Amino acid sequence: MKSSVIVFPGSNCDRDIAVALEKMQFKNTMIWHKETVLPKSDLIVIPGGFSYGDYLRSGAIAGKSKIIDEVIKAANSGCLILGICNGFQILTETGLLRGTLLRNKNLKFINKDVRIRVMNNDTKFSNKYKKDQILKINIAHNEGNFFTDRKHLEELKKDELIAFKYCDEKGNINEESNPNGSIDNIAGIFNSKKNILGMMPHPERMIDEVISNKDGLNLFSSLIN
Amino acid sequence: MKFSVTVTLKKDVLDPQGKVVQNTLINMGMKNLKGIRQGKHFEIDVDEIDQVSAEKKVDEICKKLLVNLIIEDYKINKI
Amino acid sequence: MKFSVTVTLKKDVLDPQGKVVQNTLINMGMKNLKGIRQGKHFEIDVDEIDQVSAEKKVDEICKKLLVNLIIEDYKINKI
Amino acid sequence: MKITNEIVEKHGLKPEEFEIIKKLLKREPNLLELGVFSAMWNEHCSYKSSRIHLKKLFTKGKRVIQGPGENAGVIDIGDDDAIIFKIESHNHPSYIEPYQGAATGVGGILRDVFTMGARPIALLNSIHFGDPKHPKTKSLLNGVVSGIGGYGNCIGIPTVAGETKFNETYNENILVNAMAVGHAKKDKIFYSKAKGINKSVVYVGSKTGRDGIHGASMASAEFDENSDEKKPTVQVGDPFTEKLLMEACLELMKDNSIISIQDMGAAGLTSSSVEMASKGSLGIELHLDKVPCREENMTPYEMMLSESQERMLIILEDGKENAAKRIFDKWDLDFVVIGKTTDTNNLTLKYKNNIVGEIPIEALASKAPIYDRKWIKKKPQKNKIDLKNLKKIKIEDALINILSSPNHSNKSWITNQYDQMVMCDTAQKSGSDAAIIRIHNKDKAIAISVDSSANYCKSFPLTGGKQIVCENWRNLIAVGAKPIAITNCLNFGNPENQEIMGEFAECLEGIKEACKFLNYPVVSGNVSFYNGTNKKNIHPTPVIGGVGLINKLSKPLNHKFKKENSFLLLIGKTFGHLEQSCFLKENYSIDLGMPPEINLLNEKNNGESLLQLINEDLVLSSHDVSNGGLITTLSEMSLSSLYGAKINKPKKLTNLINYFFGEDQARYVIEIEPHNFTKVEKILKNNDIFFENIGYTQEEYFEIEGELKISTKELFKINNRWYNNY
Ligand SMILES: Nc1ncnc2c1ncn2[C@@H]1O[C@H](COP(=O)(O)OP(=O)(O)O)[C@@H](O)[C@H]1O
Ligand SMILES: [Mg+2]
Repeated sequence: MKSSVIVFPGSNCDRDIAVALEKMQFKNTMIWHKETVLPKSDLIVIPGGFSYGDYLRSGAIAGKSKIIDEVIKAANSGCLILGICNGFQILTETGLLRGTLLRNKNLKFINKDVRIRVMNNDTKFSNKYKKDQILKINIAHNEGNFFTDRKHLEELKKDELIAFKYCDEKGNINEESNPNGSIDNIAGIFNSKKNILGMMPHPERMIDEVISNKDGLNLFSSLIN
Repeated sequence: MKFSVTVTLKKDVLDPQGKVVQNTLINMGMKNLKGIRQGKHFEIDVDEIDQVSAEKKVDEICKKLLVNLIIEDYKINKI
Repeated sequence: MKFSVTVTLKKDVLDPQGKVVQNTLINMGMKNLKGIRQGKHFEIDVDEIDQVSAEKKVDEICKKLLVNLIIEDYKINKI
Repeated sequence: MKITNEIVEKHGLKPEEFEIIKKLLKREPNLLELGVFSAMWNEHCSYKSSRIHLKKLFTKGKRVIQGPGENAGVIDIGDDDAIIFKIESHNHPSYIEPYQGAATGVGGILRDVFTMGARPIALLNSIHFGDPKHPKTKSLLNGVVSGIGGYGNCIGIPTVAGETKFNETYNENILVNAMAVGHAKKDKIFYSKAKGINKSVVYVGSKTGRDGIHGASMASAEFDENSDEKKPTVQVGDPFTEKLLMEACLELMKDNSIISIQDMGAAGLTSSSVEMASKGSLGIELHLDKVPCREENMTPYEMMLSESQERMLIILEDGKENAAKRIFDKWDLDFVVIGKTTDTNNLTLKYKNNIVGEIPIEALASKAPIYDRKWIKKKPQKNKIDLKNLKKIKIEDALINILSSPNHSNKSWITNQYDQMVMCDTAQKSGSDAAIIRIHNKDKAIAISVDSSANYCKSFPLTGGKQIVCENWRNLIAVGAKPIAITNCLNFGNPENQEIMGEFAECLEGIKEACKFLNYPVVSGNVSFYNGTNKKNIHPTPVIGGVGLINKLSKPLNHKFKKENSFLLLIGKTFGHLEQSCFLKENYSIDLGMPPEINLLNEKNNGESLLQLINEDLVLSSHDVSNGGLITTLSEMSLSSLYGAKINKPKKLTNLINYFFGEDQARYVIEIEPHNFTKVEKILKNNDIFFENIGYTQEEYFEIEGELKISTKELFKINNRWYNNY
């Protein structure tokens, strides 16, 4: 499987995601944002970080870059796209995913390990997880407060497009386990064709027991399947 | 020619910043505060002589980059 | 009574956001753009009937919380 | 323009110093030249009050590749790996504008590290605030923490450890010290010394604005009521540009284009160009028309003194300009050849084809004034505290008061605002004795910690100086690392005051003795004087940042209890020293007496023996005993894990308060498997180490035989209460 990681000025989880992909035997290429062609890939990852300093709106400026036109083309032809953290924000800015990510409800940057529940394991991104499995994953963001309109929310629920929800250690989805104010505790969503996943938590940070745990590994092994 | 642009969140979009600012002010003892919402403000200087075409340019800038039309409204004023 | 407050960076203070936005617009092919600076905008609704005292209240809010007087200037307008 | 006395004074120069300037130049300087002198001769850049004392520090060692004198210190951690690190203060700017002050402090120290060829891998900070009840404290704390986070998070370097303290001595003068640690290949380290004549001097990074003009002299003056007027000099940090600058520099460093490279920190273009020339015994000529400027009509004076952030100066090998420029173009950064090296030994400033300033480099550097300021020795304090004269307090209440005090509260309110995980090599985050950062793609790791003890240093600087080095050393040992070297940031009051100068001299003496005995050299550092307001000086607050090595990281060691029914051992002797303790401070607001004595021999033996136990895999968890004494240490091990402990009363009956709250040094608590006890005992006995078997771990409850019993969950809540309510 071939993967491409798009690197914007200010991306800073690009190396981390590359390490994770290579660990799972992806043939990975880093793509600088000024490039105008994408190598043929099975998976395109938009990594976390602060593209363009998060200035204006997080993800907004990266969303206007040339390479994004190529990403949109690839997405439309069915290529798998994964946006993590700032990558998720970029995907919403480009319109590949609907909804938006507002400031965290406490207006502070939040970095900690949270629990998320796998809501749908019948996708290319999550088939190695069990449904309702609880993962402990690190979040690190200023703007992770997912918001969307009623209609879209209904659609997300009806079509099982919610990938992960924030929960507590026992899997309960409630206000206390919602770190940033996201509507319905949503931590990650799919597009309607389920070839695009945007998520705020960082699975690439959870692939090594010495550093954290291995709860993120199955996302990548689902993809290589 | 200089313009100001204010960008505000649409009415039905949650405004976490405004909310926190409002709570803080109330905690600080500010009474009679009914509401506060936060937005962005830009000052744009374009090199044009014709106001109409200048304003068109600013509008384009807003649509193309400054504003996320899904969640935000904007207003342009000449200054 | 509603007021708008615009908060802008003082003249010689670096505006990293404005700088990046400006470069982006230029790269996107926007010509004739001479400059762009970013600030904040607030809409404040206070429960007062007297405009003078309402404005005083808003000014207090600005000084106490909304504005960093060391690097920012602000302007209040009735709307 | 005639230089009047008033102008000289405004530049922070004394009349005598102005006379020396005239002698060195053999004429009157013009305003630009005066500005350049003031930037180079102020305390911050010239170290005029501290230099003779700094010279005495212990700075050599087998692993030291570069000691003090460069942008940062460099140590050898085996194979082809080097670690580059330094700590720096940004106190005054952070008091004026906490967010930007703290942010640019982080930005500045990062440049010091990547300028030497290192990729930064960790950030730390030591921040000191006034009384939590002081009206300014809360917003200063908020601003500083979000500024540190804002910069580090954006640039993508994990902020992994630090310390946060409150004391009214910092009410009008907070301390913000930032430390950066980077990793480089041993044969790819870059220095600031210029070499060769007629080489291109290149300016890269952000444009120059009017920010921070006179920042360095501001950092070298006391605050007074008029400090507000100095406000417009505040610099705004741009972490995004710094990220680009860092990547561009690291990319350029891959080949052999760079002769010398230097960040523009305090005193900007002036100090960077003078430093490069001075180290290389060369001259340097700058064409100021070419300096990329952000504002219109900037004068040569403003360009030379601006402290705009995110800029660097590079001297390139011949013919490398174009290739280098392509790299900076890629990252959308300015790249301009603004001058060249010369054989004149002068700093020559040209503007619009005229020479607008010309000063011999040595007048700015080696001939800058050095002062042997008068200082007086601190007299030992005789106060002994007699517990009988104090209102009786239950052990449980005293413990709760400590654990819920601002200084001892759980700091996750702060650390959750820092990205601690980015780069995916953080094996131990903050909250433990030291952070552990794995070297990317390798088995080895470094441990890092910053420490200070201002109350000990205040009461007896010589002991305080020793103590901070020892405490820092202990923190690294406690996570299983071999301490290698330190950096230090010396935050003091007004050096023109003999008592303050005495605090400085004696703290430094203490630091030196401890470093020497522990073979723990200083490789970099920073001095910040004039911390105080209107003659009220802060407590002497030297901060030590230490780096240790873990050769093979299998499982990071920390202070959390791991299971029930393990044995708990206390290594080191307990005498029950209560003067200057947390117990007296938090329960009775008493801060009298001497700090606990330091016995360097015990310190070394206890630490090295513990390291031996850890290396033989005999330790489940470990924690050093510091502020708050044994009981605080034990309760921290408990509340951070799911396990409690049952602690025996001491066999040799001493007063329980002295036993549990005394702050005697060189002690650690370790958790071991019962079946390993004989092995552990043998090693400790062989090494002549005093230790006590003090109890065992158990489920849920933290308990002292017949004295107290609290659930670990309750302790956790108590420990988290303060920040959540602040
Ligand atoms: N307390 C100290 N201990 C050891 N070295 C110090 C100390 N203070 C300053 N130095 C050294 O003096 C040199 C100049 O420091 P500084 O002016 O802070 O550097 P920079 O200009 O890179 O910020 C550096 O090499 C620094 O490591
Ligand atoms: Mg430096």
